[in-house]
Amino acid sequence: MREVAIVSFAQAPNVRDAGAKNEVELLMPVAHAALERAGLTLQEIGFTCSGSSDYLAGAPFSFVMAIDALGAWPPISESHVEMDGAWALYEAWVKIQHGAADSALVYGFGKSSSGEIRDVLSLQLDPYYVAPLWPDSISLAALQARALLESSRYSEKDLAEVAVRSRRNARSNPNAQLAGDVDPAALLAEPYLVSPLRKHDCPPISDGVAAVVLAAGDLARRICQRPAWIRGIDHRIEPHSLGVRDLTRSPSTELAAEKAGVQQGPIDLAELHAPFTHQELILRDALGLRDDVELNPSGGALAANPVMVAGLTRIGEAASRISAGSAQRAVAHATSGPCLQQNLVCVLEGE
Amino acid sequence: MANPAEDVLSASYALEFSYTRSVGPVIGRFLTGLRDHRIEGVVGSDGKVIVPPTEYDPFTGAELESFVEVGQAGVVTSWAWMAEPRAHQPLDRPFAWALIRLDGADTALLHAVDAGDESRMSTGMRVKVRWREQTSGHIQDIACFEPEAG
Amino acid sequence: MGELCGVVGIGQTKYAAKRGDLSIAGVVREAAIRALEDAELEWKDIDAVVIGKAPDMFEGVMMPELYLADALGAVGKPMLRVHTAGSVGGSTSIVAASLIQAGIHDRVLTVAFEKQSDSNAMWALSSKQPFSPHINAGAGGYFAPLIRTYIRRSQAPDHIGMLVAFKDRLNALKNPYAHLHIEDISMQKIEDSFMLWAPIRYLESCPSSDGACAMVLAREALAKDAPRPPAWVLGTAMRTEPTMFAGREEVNPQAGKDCAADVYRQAGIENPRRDIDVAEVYVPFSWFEPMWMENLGFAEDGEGWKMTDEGETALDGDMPINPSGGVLSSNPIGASGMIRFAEAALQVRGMAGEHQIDGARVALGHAYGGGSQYFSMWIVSSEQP
Amino acid sequence: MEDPIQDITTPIRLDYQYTAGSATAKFLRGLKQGRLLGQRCPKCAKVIVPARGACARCGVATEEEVEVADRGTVTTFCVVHIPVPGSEIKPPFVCATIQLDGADIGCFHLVSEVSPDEVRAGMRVQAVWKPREEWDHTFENIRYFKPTGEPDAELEDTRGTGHA
Repeated sequence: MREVAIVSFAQAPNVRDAGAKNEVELLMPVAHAALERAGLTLQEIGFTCSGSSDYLAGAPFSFVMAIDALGAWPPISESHVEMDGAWALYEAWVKIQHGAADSALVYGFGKSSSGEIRDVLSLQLDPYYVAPLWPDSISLAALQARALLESSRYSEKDLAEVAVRSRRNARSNPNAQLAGDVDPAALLAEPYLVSPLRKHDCPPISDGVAAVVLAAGDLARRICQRPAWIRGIDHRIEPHSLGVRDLTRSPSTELAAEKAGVQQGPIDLAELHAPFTHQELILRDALGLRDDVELNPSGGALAANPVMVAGLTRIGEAASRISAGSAQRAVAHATSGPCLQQNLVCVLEGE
Repeated sequence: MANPAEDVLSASYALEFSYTRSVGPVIGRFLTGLRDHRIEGVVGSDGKVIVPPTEYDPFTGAELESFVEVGQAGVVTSWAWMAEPRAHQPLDRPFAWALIRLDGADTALLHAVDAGDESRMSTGMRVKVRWREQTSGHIQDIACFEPEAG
Repeated sequence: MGELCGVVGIGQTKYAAKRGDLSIAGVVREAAIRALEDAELEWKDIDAVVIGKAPDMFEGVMMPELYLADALGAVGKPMLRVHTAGSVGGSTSIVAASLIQAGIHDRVLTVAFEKQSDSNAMWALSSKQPFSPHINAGAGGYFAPLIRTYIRRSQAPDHIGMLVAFKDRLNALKNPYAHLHIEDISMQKIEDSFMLWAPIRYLESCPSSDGACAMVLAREALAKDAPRPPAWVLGTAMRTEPTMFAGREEVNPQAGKDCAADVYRQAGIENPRRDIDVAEVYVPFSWFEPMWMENLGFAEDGEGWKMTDEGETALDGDMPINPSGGVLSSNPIGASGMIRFAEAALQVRGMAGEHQIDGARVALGHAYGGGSQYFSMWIVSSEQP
Repeated sequence: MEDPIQDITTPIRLDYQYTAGSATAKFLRGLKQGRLLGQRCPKCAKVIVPARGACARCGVATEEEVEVADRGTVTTFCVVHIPVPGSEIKPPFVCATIQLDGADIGCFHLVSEVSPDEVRAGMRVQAVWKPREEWDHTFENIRYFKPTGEPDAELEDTRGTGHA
């Protein structure tokens, strides 16, 4: 395997509604900032890959215009996944492993504010048996949460404490939407949104963009003082039907973690893409994270959840902390699909 | 449609289409059953009965074609209380989304339970099908489920 | 550079306006099973799945790979979903190949599909986004002016487009999977067909199809041991340029030229016309054949139409283009690019049946999309490098 | 016993609030006042109409506003013989790429008041606006373009090679 590292990360402040800015206008400063921090121009980059969703934008081919933000002239070697940007990063990593590129620009973008995201995500479900009933994303998460609560592993208080920590951590994240000091007892006094989930258990609706630059070996060392090396990256998927899965566990995360080598060394921090409080608990168990691991120092997806971006942001946030020297070995995670159907795990290390 | 307060031009629009989906033999058999007030599952690679029937085994990918009829009542394995139903959802008054393992099935089906009040819901409770008055071979032929006891 | 990748299994559905006998999963499954059968493999032999399709709005399912995981035996495996507009079938094949070439997996299943009949292919027309600054006259309204520019510049005679359509429709009669089998096809019939976007006639346009194409790719050692001859991947390339900018050359786009140059370099091709035996090229409207002949370097600028006119692109010509009948004969949009790649592989494997080009050793698969701005290509060979 | 089920119908409706990008909004506001606004790229100096907020070639933001003429040159076109769903325009009609005077990029619009047979690349055309009271945030404020009667403009690209 080639040594590949994240050498730069940039993101836009996550906001409830980016208003007048369209995807191109949101992406342009972020993509250019990521390139600038890496000291590379687009033409020096070997491969570009992005993640986004047409249904989020409400229009087909929504990723095509995003190219306008880059300056793709002369033409560039480029690809796109209809998935979170974390999987775009995976495709770019593969390209570098192949030797077809030594560096890559990866970005994800999404304006969740354009549509009713709870309903939009219903279209991810089985089109014959489930989607015609329009169960929304929060209801499905609530089914999962109840299954977890009734397994006796966790209580509603444990869920609230995840939210409290997320918001506390987010105070130092200028790009977060939800930050502050909240009291778990006060949160638990709030009514249910979709029982057993309360508002604090659910992610905010966010518009956002994130970009990272990957580089191989010596190039990474030359352009970055402390590259965040990708020591392992893997992703796995589970069956689609919720009724055949054990929703209290995340076997795909367990498998991806094993393949990515999470347990081959001590983990300092984890950035987990858990849009719901109970999902962070499921993921923590699946990854086998010990209590001393710093969890979601950015605040995670509970502090800002730009759909199609939030997974890539987790990887970028973890890498930034390694590059800053505040962590040596980190795990970053991204999820896709209803109730954690598909999961990606990435292990990052400093030199 | 313009918002004069900011430099924003925004307008609402609907992405709207009625899709016509051919369903193939397995889904077709299940839906045909619903039309005739019958619920069928399919036997998976490990012998477990999957309801609603998947065309392919969720874990091995094998083609499945051995059907069995299952009961029209079963047990709630998890649920969520929808205090404020959204557009298109099966009921327009507060209801529960539930995963329901029908008698004779080994997996759960997702549908709505018309329980009236959250206090009547619990995991492990028994529910039964309420058929739509006119059935046509659609998952919505099951109008919803209702608590079995009263 | 990297592991060698071989195509060891290919499967296609019968393409049709509506596959009313199958669900969406049933469509992808039919192609995938045939690819596995060709490779004499089972689901458990596959390490990862890469799937591609065009916009989700065709089927009204967001990220359908989530629902298709079970049907493609992907549970417990990595699954990637690619979407690069019309070139997606090609890009998907390339992503799958790179998983082998990078040494990450031993065997990868790749599938591309479209089930356009679910929406009667009408999705784009049913809702119009507000504030679109341009006047929209459909896909043909975008591409027909480019064709007119080509004709004006090259001074190609009017019948070239019809000649391409005639040739591809004749070829399709030899391909059992092709959607359109027009038994009584003739130049006259094409000329008499309804004018859609002048100069594009109805029979010079692609249909809208349901269908899927699948391939099993394997690393060198496994491909060598495959039950049937593999197609070795000698090179892969993708290029993108923006849709609109001042001075953009849209008829003969730079991205296409750069993509071809890159893939030729990897495959050691110095003279494409001489070194490539057969090509499957993405031609959704007949006139794109001569346009791509120039873009791909098979002909000098302005001379592509002469290849068509002189019969060189026919089955028995010296540079056969689209022996399968091409996109003009089958067009499940998301799969159309992969079909080009797979048909190129079938040719060098000697398994193209009635539309086999004798002795084909090196073949090009080509796809493009968007406003002639996304390109993906691969070169496959019967001979292991 | 009726026939087995082969098809189902599933209606899908999603509501979106679409926001025009700020550059598109400026262009559309200009149209509402009967003006055609482009932007000049700070890097390559080309004028892009409709304004898009970016020069796609250079990948830089564009801010400098440039008003261009409502007349220009047809660079290429096609004759549409089938109805466009949702449109009131009756076929056959001419859909053309028109490079407005002062712009360096073409825009798509209709050409009318001329037989489709007579439309040609290089033809000079001018906008025919709807009555002022009907103007809104749309390019359709221009009903179509019609020939000016000026001599044809010479097009740069007749060599058949890319000039980009």
